[in-house]
Amino acid sequence: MWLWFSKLGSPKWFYELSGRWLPWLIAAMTIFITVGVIWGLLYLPPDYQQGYTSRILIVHVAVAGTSLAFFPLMAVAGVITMVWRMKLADMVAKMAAPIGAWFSFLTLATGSIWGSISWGTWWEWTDARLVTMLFQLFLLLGVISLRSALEDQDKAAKACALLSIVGLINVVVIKYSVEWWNVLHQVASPVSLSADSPNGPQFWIAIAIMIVAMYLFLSVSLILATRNEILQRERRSQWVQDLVRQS
Amino acid sequence: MLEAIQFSSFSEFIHMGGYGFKIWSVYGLFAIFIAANLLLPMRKRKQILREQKRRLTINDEISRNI
Amino acid sequence: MSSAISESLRDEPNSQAMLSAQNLFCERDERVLFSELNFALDKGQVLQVQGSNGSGKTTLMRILCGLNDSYEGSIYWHGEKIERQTESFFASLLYIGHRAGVSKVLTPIENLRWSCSLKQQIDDEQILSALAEVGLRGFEESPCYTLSAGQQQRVSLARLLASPAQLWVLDEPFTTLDRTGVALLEKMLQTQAASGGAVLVTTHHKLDIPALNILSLG
Amino acid sequence: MTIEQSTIKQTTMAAAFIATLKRDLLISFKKKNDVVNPFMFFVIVVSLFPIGISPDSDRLSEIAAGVIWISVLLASMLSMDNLYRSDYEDGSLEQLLLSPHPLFFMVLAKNLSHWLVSGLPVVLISPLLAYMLNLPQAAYFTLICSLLIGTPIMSLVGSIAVALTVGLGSRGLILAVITLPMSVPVLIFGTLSVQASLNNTSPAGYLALMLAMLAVAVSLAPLASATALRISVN
Repeated sequence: MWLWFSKLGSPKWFYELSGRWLPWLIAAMTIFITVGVIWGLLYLPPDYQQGYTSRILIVHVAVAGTSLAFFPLMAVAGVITMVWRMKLADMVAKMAAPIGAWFSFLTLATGSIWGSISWGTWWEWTDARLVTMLFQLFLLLGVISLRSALEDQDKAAKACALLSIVGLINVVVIKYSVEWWNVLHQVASPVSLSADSPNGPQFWIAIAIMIVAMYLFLSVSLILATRNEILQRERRSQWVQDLVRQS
Repeated sequence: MLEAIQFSSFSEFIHMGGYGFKIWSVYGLFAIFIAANLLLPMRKRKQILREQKRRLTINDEISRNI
Repeated sequence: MSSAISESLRDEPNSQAMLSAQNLFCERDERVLFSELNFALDKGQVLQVQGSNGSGKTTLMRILCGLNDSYEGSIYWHGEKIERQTESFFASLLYIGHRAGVSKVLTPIENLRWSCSLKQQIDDEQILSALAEVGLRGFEESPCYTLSAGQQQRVSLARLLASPAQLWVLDEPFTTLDRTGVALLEKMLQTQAASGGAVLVTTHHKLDIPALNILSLG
Repeated sequence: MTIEQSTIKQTTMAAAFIATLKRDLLISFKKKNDVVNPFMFFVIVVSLFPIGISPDSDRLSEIAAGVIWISVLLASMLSMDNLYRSDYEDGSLEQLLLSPHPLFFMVLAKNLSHWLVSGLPVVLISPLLAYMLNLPQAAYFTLICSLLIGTPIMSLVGSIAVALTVGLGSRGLILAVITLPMSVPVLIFGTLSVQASLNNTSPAGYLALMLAMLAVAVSLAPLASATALRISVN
């Protein structure tokens, strides 16, 4: 009963529901991104310590914060795939991995541009967050390459589900060990990306807006990609064929 | 609203206290990132629909001929 | 789609039957291999699964012995679902697949010592007599890479003799065997059925066994 | 003769564990290449570092611990590939999966045997290589301890990735891409502990942390490997 429900019911249900939500999500995302970017570029006062670099920080912190959501997301989807064999969960997990890699990459890129101004170097091993992000990117690439290596879809779904769960545990362990590693390598620690430096409320509001914007963007891009995947995997079902005929 | 803008001239806005290039490239990357993750799936969707439609019409024709 | 041996199974699992399947459905790469497949296998029976290439014989065998779980429907072992009693099910099951399960670097006796002791206690006497019975006397101590494919298959057949099990699941066991090997295996199947065991076997070979049932796929 | 459950003497879990361990050790003993090659690889990689970086003994002593740890990592990954592959190819893996005993312990037996033939020899030779890299005497004991704890963790964690990729025809570098990022924590604490004893502080804390990691790995990794094997054989 459950199997039948999850197998046949869910993708269609998700497709229709997401179709109804998508315009609203896109509208909200556009508003938040526009407000965030305009605020950041025009209204954010220069920080007395960091000058204009806080404009980079609002993008960087928002993207970084959102990219931390990917492994938990994929691990939860993985548990659902393995326990309830829900195909939809696997589709979401499959599409999330490349988006997550994009997010991690952008975090690294913006982080190192920020670092080039604040630290005077493009890469700093003593920043635990960037190092963790680098390894998160590697782990995500591992999941993606495992997915593309396995031809059998069912097998790929389960294998990637398991690897995502293991990966989540790993990211957490890596995060703490890298932090520890940094504390102990008493290199003159540069200004960290955290809230150590005094920033005005303007800065925090900008960051909050950008974080909401990024989560909205994450959902929109993930939904768009998942809908494509549904169309492909369910192409033999009647409802997709009807939909294709109407288009 | 306008008073709150942190820049007095357009060139100062571009310049951003000497870090203009780096700050703008961050926003540029950000824009590319967002555009790519929205436009690529949309294009792919069109491609999928077109391909499946073609396959369906071929199938329909085959079944009509039979 | 597929012939059902016992139609009465549809509603209730047959608690008498050793192994029974209800409403099995399996789809692979978006192709339905079988659906609404029902059958029962009882003590003393040999069930031959037939079907053309690609009809899902191997998949069915792997599903039935718990190696593959991408199916829907229920499989019962003595009237109870196999997922609930994997341990006792695995303990009374012997499976021989396309790949013999024989390590090439080990000798037949070393191979059997391991694979039998996964299930039951066994001593070398039993292994040696089983190897002799399948015609491998004199090869006990030679590494398996020196043996032919048919001889390696015989090593895995020796497992059937060395450690008795209620259910044998054999996937194409005849392919590499020569004529005497085929006769030997047929005799083994009969003995297994006569002694109250059951056999599931896929083969294109025409079996000459009294207690034979046939299940056709595809 | 009738076949009834009661007439069959089932093996105990311990007996099946020992049988699997013995079998794997026997196979390693017969296929010496699989054991010797990773070991040789380790020794060669370590000896390439002084040539690539500098023969200066002060600089070498600084990087010695890291070099040994990374080489151990690479060697263990290389030897890993054989862990389930031949069993998968000859069908023995199916037999293992159909054992009535928990797959957890069967996997643990295979991991233990793998560590005994590939991890332990590397640990034992490491003092010699540490001497060649001019590692200060004070750190020898810590290095060996950290390797003794760290190599089984790598075997256990790597086993998951091997199990996931065992059915792939062309694995290529995918195993490395999956495994290497996972070994970061072990690498960090392994080198930190050696560093600590070089600085005349106690490495006990790091070693204890690594022991904790080993305990977690022993209790969780075989579970993941077992699940991965069932997926791969499916």
